Amino acid sequence: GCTSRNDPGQSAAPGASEGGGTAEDLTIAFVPKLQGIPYFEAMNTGGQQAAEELGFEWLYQGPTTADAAAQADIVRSFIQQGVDVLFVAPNDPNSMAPLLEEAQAAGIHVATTDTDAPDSVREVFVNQASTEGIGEALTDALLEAMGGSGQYAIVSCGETAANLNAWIEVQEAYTASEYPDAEIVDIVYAGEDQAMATQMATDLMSSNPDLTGLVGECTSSAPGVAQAVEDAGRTGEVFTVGLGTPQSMLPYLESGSSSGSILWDVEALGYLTGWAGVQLASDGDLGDTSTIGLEGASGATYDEATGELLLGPPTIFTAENAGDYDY
Amino acid sequence: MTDTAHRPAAAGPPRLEMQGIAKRYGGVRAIRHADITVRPGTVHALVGENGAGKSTLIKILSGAEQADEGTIAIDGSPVSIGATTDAIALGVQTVYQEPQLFPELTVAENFFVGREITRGPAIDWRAQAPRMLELLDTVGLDRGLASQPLGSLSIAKQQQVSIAKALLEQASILILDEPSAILTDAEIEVLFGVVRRLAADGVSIIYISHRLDELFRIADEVTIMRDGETVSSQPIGELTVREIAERMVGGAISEGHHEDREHGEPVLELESLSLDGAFEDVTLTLRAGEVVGLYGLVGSGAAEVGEVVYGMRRATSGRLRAVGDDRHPASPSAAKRRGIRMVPANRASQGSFSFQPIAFNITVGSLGLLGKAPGWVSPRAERRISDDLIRRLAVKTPSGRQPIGAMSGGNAQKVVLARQIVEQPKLLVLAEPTQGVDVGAKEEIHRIVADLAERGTAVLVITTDLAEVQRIADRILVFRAGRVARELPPTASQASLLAAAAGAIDDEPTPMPGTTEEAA
Amino acid sequence: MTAVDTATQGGRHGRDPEPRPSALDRARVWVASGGLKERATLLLGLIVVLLVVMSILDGVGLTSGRFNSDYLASTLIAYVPLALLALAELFVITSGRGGIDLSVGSMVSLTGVVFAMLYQQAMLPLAAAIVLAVLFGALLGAVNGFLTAYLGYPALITTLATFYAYRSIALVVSEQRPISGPEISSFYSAAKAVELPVIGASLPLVPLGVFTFLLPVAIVAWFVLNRTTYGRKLYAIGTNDTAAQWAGIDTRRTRMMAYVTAGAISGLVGVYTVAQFASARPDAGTSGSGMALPAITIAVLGGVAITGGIGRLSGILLAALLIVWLNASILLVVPGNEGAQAQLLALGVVLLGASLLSNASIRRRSTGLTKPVGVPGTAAGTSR
Amino acid sequence: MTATAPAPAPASASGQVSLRRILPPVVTGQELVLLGVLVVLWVLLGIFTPAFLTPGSIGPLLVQVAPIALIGVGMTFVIITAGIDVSVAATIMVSAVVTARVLVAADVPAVLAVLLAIAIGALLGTVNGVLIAYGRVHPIIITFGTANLFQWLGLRVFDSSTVNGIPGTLDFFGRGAAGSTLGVPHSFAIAVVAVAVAWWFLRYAKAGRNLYAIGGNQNAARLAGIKVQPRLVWVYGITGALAGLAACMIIATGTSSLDQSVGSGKELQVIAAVVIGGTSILGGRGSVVGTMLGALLVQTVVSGVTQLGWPTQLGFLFVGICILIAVGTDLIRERARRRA
Ligand SMILES: Nc1ncnc2c1ncn2[C@@H]1O[C@H](COP(=O)(O)OP(=O)(O)OP(=O)(O)O)[C@@H](O)[C@H]1O
Ligand SMILES: Nc1ncnc2c1ncn2[C@@H]1O[C@H](COP(=O)(O)OP(=O)(O)OP(=O)(O)O)[C@@H](O)[C@H]1O
Ligand SMILES: [Mg+2]
Ligand SMILES: [Mg+2]
Repeated sequence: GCTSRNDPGQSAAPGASEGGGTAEDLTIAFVPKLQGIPYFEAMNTGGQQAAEELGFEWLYQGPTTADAAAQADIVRSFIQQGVDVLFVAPNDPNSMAPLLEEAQAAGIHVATTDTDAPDSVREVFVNQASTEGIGEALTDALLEAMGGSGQYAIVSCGETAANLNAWIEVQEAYTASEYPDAEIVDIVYAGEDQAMATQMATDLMSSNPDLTGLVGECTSSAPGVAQAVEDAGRTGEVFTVGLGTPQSMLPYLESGSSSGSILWDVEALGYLTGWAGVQLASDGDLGDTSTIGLEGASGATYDEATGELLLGPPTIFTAENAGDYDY
Repeated sequence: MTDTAHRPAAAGPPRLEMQGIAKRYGGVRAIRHADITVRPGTVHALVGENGAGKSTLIKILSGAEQADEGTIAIDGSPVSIGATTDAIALGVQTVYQEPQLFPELTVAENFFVGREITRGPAIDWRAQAPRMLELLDTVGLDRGLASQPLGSLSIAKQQQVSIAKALLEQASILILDEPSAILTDAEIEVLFGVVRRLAADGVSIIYISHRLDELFRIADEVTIMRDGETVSSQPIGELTVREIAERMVGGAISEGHHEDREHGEPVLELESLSLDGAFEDVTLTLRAGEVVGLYGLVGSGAAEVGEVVYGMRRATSGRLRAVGDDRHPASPSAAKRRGIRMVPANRASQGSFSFQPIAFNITVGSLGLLGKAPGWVSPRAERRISDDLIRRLAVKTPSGRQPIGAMSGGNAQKVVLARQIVEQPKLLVLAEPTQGVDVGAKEEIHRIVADLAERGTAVLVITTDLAEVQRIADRILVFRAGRVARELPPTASQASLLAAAAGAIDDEPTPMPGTTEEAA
Repeated sequence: MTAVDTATQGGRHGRDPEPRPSALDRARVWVASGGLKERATLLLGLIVVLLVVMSILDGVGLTSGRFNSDYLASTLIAYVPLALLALAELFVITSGRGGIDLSVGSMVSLTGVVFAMLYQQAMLPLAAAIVLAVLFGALLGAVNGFLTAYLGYPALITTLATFYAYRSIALVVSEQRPISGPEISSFYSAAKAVELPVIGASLPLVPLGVFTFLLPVAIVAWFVLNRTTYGRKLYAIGTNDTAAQWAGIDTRRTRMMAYVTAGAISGLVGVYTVAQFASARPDAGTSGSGMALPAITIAVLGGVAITGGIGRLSGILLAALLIVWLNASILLVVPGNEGAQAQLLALGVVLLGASLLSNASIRRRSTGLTKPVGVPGTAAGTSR
Repeated sequence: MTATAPAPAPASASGQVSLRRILPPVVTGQELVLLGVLVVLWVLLGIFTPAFLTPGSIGPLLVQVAPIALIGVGMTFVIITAGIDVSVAATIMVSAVVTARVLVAADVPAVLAVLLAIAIGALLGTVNGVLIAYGRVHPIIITFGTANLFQWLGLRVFDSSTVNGIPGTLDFFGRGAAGSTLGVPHSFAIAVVAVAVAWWFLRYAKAGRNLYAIGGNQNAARLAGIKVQPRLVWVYGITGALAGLAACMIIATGTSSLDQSVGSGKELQVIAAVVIGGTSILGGRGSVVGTMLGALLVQTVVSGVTQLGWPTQLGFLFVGICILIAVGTDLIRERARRRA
C-alpha cells in the first residue's frame, strides 16, 4: 500500500520508542507562537539547559509570524518526526486542539506551555503564572507608582491574543474592586509593533491630559510605552508597567520611565517545560517537583485537577535585578 | 535583390545601404533577405503586401529590433545599430506605424522626450520653445496645442505630432511608416510639402504606404517587398500603379467592378440624429442589400454615426430606427441582439485580443452560438465556426490556434471582420475596413462586403478612403463638420467628392442618378 | 481569392529550408513556442524533482522524519485554502485592467466571523449558515467589483481600501475574540483527514476539505473558465477591454462578476478556516503577512499573467501543491528556526526563478509585437 | 483643421505665453483637496480633543509620518514609472537590523551608521531594479519574490533574537528632545526636504520628467532614446536607499531594542499614502507633495481615532474610506478633464 499508517511499527521515527524508554533517546519538541522574540528564545535556552542536565534531545522550531496556520504546519512536521513529547504555545488554542488529538493518536505525549489549549487532550499545561497573578501584579505595581489612584490606559498587542485579553479582564475587575479611585480610560491594540505602541501611547497621553499610568501588555508594547513617556519628557509624571523582558526593559527601569516589569523567569519556564516532558515520557510524577534541578523553577506546583504545572508567582523586574538576566 | 541596372548614376556613396538583412521571430521569418539602397536627397518608397516585412525592415534600421543577418552602411561606412539611441546618433529619425507618444504629457513635452535641451540637470524650456513652435507651424498644427495633454488630441493630430517630433533634430535619414494612413487629404498635402523640402535639403526619406497613387506624387524610387524579400528597386517613374501592385502580390490582379443589386426593406433609418460635439441633423435610410458609404475627412463626424448605431454612444437627439426597432441601441450587446454588427476602425486597440488564438478572436462576438445549452461553449463548435471563416476569408494562418498578435495588419483585419459576420448580420457597420491593408486583402474584403450585401445585409461603410468608397458603395453621403454635406452616387468624380468633403465651392452640378428616394 | 495567395501561403508555411533540427534546436523551439508558457509542465516537473530529491534524502536518512505519503497527504489541509484563494485571484487578475484582490484575507476573516455567528450564535442549520456565509462573501466581493468595474477605481486601490475596512469590521463585530463553541468544534470534522471509502485502507488519510471544499470548486471553476461563455468573456476583457466592448461584451458586468466570484470563494475559505481552526478568528486571513499575498504569489507562480487574460486552473492547483509540499519538506530537512525561515527563501527563489524563466521564453516569441500591451506578464505589457 | 502655410515662427512672443502651461499646474487639484481635508480634520480634532493641536501631540505625529513620507517619495517615483515595490518593508528590516547590530558592536559615529543604512537599502533596491529592468517581469512579481528573500536575509541577521542595548547614536532622528529643533522634528524636516527636492526633480529635471514618459508608455520612451532600464534601476535603487534612511528613523524612534517585526506592514502604508496623494497606479502621473499629504492624512486618522477614544480597530476602517474618497475625487476630476 501507499500508506504506512496501518503499520504501527513504522509510524514512529528512528530513535523514537514507545512509552518513553531511556532518557538518552528521548526527544522533546517545543513549538512557540513565534520565533526570534526574546521571550520564546529564552524559553528555548531554558529547555536546552534542561536537555543537557536531564539528558534528552530538545527540538525547537517556531513560525516566522504569529500565525496559527504556520504553527500548525510545524506541529504536523513534528508529528511526522515522531517526537516523544510535543509542547505547544498555541497562537490559537481552539485550532490546536484537534492537532494535539492527532499527535496523541500517533503515540506522542502532548502538552501546552505558556498558553493553554483548555479543551484539548493535552496532558499538562506548564503555566508561568496564574491569570489572576499576572493581572493583579500588574495592577498593583502600576497603582503603587501612581499613588493608588488616577487614570490609566492599556496598550495591548494582538487584538485576538487570548492570554492578553484574559489578563486585561482581570485588570479591569481588580482595579474596579481594589482601587475605586483609579480608572482605565482606554484599551488600544498596537499589534506586535513597538513603534505603533509608542505612537498610541503618545496619542493617549495627548488626548487624556490627566493620564498618569500606562500598561504595556506584552513584550513589544512594554518598552514601547516607556519610550513614549521618555520621549514626551514626562518621566515621573506618567508611570508605566508592562510585561517586558528584562534586557529590553533595563534602560527604562534605570531611567525611571518604567516603574517595573512584571514577568517570570522565562528560562526557568523553559527548563520546567523540559522537565515536565521527561516526566510525561517516563510516566513520572509531575507533582514530585523535588527532582527539579534549577532554583528558579523549583517552586513549581502541580494541580492534578486542572493538569496545570504552575511555575510560581510572577517576578517583578526592577532596575536592580533586571541586569541579572541575559534575555 | 537590388536591381542595379535601374539605379540612376549617383555621385558619392549612397546614404544608406542595407544588405542581406534577415530576421525571424521564433518560427516566423519576417524578413528572408532584404536589400535596400537609398541615395541622399531622395524619397524612397517601400511597398509590399501586409506582412511583407516593411515595418520589420525599418525597425531594424531604427534600432527597435536587431537583424539576425545582414549589414548596414551609412554614407559608405558600416554601422551597427544595437538600440534606438544608436540610430538617433547616426541621424536616423523614425515615425512608427503606431504613434509612439505619451498621452499624459503635453504636446510640447512629447516633442522633446529623450532629447531635452538642458541647463544643468533642468530642462531649459526657454531654449526649447522656439524650435517647438516652429515645428508645430511646419506640420500645420495650432500653436495653442503645445500645452494640451497629448491624450486629448485626435489620432490624426497625434500622428502629425509624431511626424513633427521626428523633424526636431536634423536627420540624414527620415523613416515614415504609413504616415498617411489616418491623415486627411489636406493634411497629406502639408506632409508632402515637408517631405519635399527635406529631400531638397539632402535628407533621405524612406516612405512606406499602401496608397500607391500617392507614391507617384512624392517618391523618386521604389523598393517592392514580397514575402520578406525585396523583389525590385528602381525609379518609380519606370513603373505604373498596376505594375507595382502586381509585383507586390507576384501576379496579375483583377479589376474591381461595381454591380447593381436589388434593395429590400429599410433596415436603418436615421432622422435628424445628433450627437453633441460630433454630428448634427443626420438623416439617412439604408435598405437591406444596400451599401451606403459615409465619406468624410477625419473628424467629420462620420465615425461617430457608426458608434451611435452600434450602441457605443448615445445620440443626444433625433430618431434612430434599426432593424425594426425604434429604440436607440443601449450598448453593443443590445445592438448585437438585433443583428447589428460593427467592425471598429482601430484593429489593434479595438479589435484584437492579441495573445488569444484566432479561433477565440473570431468567436468571441458570437458566444451564444457555441454551445447547445445557453451559456455553454463547445470547443468543437468553436473550431467548426472559426475554420469555416478562416477558409471563407482566406486568412493566412496555419491554424486557428495561432495568436492573432503575430499576424500582419491585413490578416488581423480579416479576423476582426470575420468576428462580425459569423452570423450574417442584418446591418453591418464597417469603419475604415481596409486601413493599412494591402491591395490583395483589400480586394477580398471588398468582395466579402459585396457578398454580404448580395445576401441581404445592409452595410454602412465609414471611410476616409476615396477610392474605396467609390468602389463599394451604392450611394455616398459626404460628411463635413458634423453634417451631411452632399449625397452623391459612386460614379461622381473624385474631385466633386473631395470638394464636398473639404467644403470647397462646387461648380459641378450634382448628378444623382439612381438615388431618388431623398434629396440631401 | 486568387491562386497567388495560396502559393504564398504554401511558401510561407510549407517549406522550411532547415531539414533536420537537432534535439537542442527542437527543445529551443519548444521553449520558444510556449512550452514553458505551459506553466503546468514546469510546475509538474518541479514537483517531481522535489519528491525525488526528498525520497533520496529520506532514504539516506537525512530527514528528521519519514517523508512518506501520509505526511504529504496530511499537509493538504493547508493546501485547500491556499489553492482556493489563488483561484479567487485567478478570476480577478485574469479580468485584466490591473485586476488584483488584496482583500481576500480580510474577506476570509469577516465571513468566518459571520459564519460562526450564524451557525454558533444564531443556531442556523449548517447548510444554511454556509450558504449565507458564501453569499455574504459574494456581497463583499460585489463591493470590490462595483467600485472597480462600475466606478473605475483601480483594483489595487479598491481592494487595499476594503482590505483595511473589512479587517476592521471583522475585529469590531467579533469584539476581537475568536468565536468558538461545541458546534464549531465538531465542525472540524469537515476539514480533518479521513479514510477514503472502498480503496481508502491502502491510501493515506486525506483531509476531507480537499473533497468537500476544493474539488467541487475546482471542477466548477474549470467548467466556468473553459466551457462557458462567461469564461470566454472573462479572458476577452482581460486581454483587451476595449476590443471586448466592441465585440459586444458587457465588460463591466463581466468584471464585476470576477470580483463577486473571488468574494464567494473567500467566503467559502472563511467557512473552511473555521473548520480548520475549530474557531472563527477575526484575524484568520490577516494575521502574520495575511492570506492575500501568498494567494497572489501562488496565482502568479501558477502562470496567471498579472496583466490579465492568461491564467489556468491547472497552474494554480500545481503551484499551490508545490509550495505546500516544498514547505513541508523544508521542515523535515532544516531543523530549528532556520527551517521556517528557509521557507521564505524557497518561496522567493521559486517565484523569481519561474517568472524570469518563463518570461524569457514568452519574450523570445513575441519581441517586436507592435503593441507593447501584447506581451503578458512583462513590465512593458503593463505600460498602459 | 485646415493647413496653415508653414511660416517661420516669430517664436519668442507666443513662446512665453504657453511656456508656463506646458508643465502640470504647480499645485494639483488632488493636493488642494487633501490639504483641505487635512485642515478640516485637524480643526475638528482640535475642537473635540483640545490636546490634539499641541506640540506634544503634533510633534510625535510628524515623526511617525516621516519614514512613510520619505519612502513615499521613492514609491511615488516607482509608481509614476508604472511600477510598484512591495519589498520596502523587508528592505527596512534588513537595513535596520544590520545598522543596529553595527551600532551595538562598534561605537560608530552617526554619519557612518546612516551611510551604512542607506547603502544597504540602495543595494537591495538596486537588486529589485536590475531584476525588473532586465528580467522584464512585472514589478509586483519581482518585489513579491525579493520581499521573501530580503525577509529571510533579515531573519538570518537577527539570528533568532532581538538586538538589545542600541545606543542613542541616532537620536538626531528620534522623537525625543534630541530629535527636534525649535519644535520641528528633524526626521520630518528631512522628509520635507526630500519631498521638496523630489518635487523640483520631477517637475524640472530631465531625468525626472523622463520618469513620467516611462510610466506613460514604456515602449515609446525606449524608442525616444530614453535609457529606460538604467532609469528603472535607479528608481528602485533610490527607493531602497530612502527605505534605508527611514530605517534609521525607525531605529531612533523605537526602543533600545529591535525585533524582527520591524518594518512589517509599512509597504501597504506607503502605497496607501502614495495613492491617496493622487499618484496614478497606472503610471505616468503623480506628485510627491500629494504623497506627503496622504501620509499625513493616514496618520492623522489613526492618531485621531486613538485620541478620540474610539476603538482603535476602527482606525483602519477610516483609512480604507479615506483611500476611496481621495481616489474617488481624483477619478471624478479626471473624468471631468477628459470630458472637457
Ligand atoms: N513580434 C512579432 N512576432 C512574430 N511575428 C512577427 C512579429 N512582428 C512581425 N511579425 C511577422 O513578420 C512579418 C512581417 O511583418 P511586418 O510588420 O514587417 O509587415 P509589414 O510589411 O509592415 O505589414 P503591414 O503593411 O501590414 O504593416 C509578418 O508575417 C508578421 O506577422
Ligand atoms: N448566466 C446565464 N444564465 C442563463 N442564461 C444565460 C446566462 N448567460 C447567458 N445566458 C443566455 O445564453 C445565451 C448566450 O448568451 P451570451 O451572453 O453568451 O451571448 P453573447 O453572444 O455574448 O451575446 P450578448 O452578449 O449580446 O448577450 C443567451 O440566450 C443568454 O440570454
Ligand atoms: Mg507595417
Ligand atoms: Mg453577452
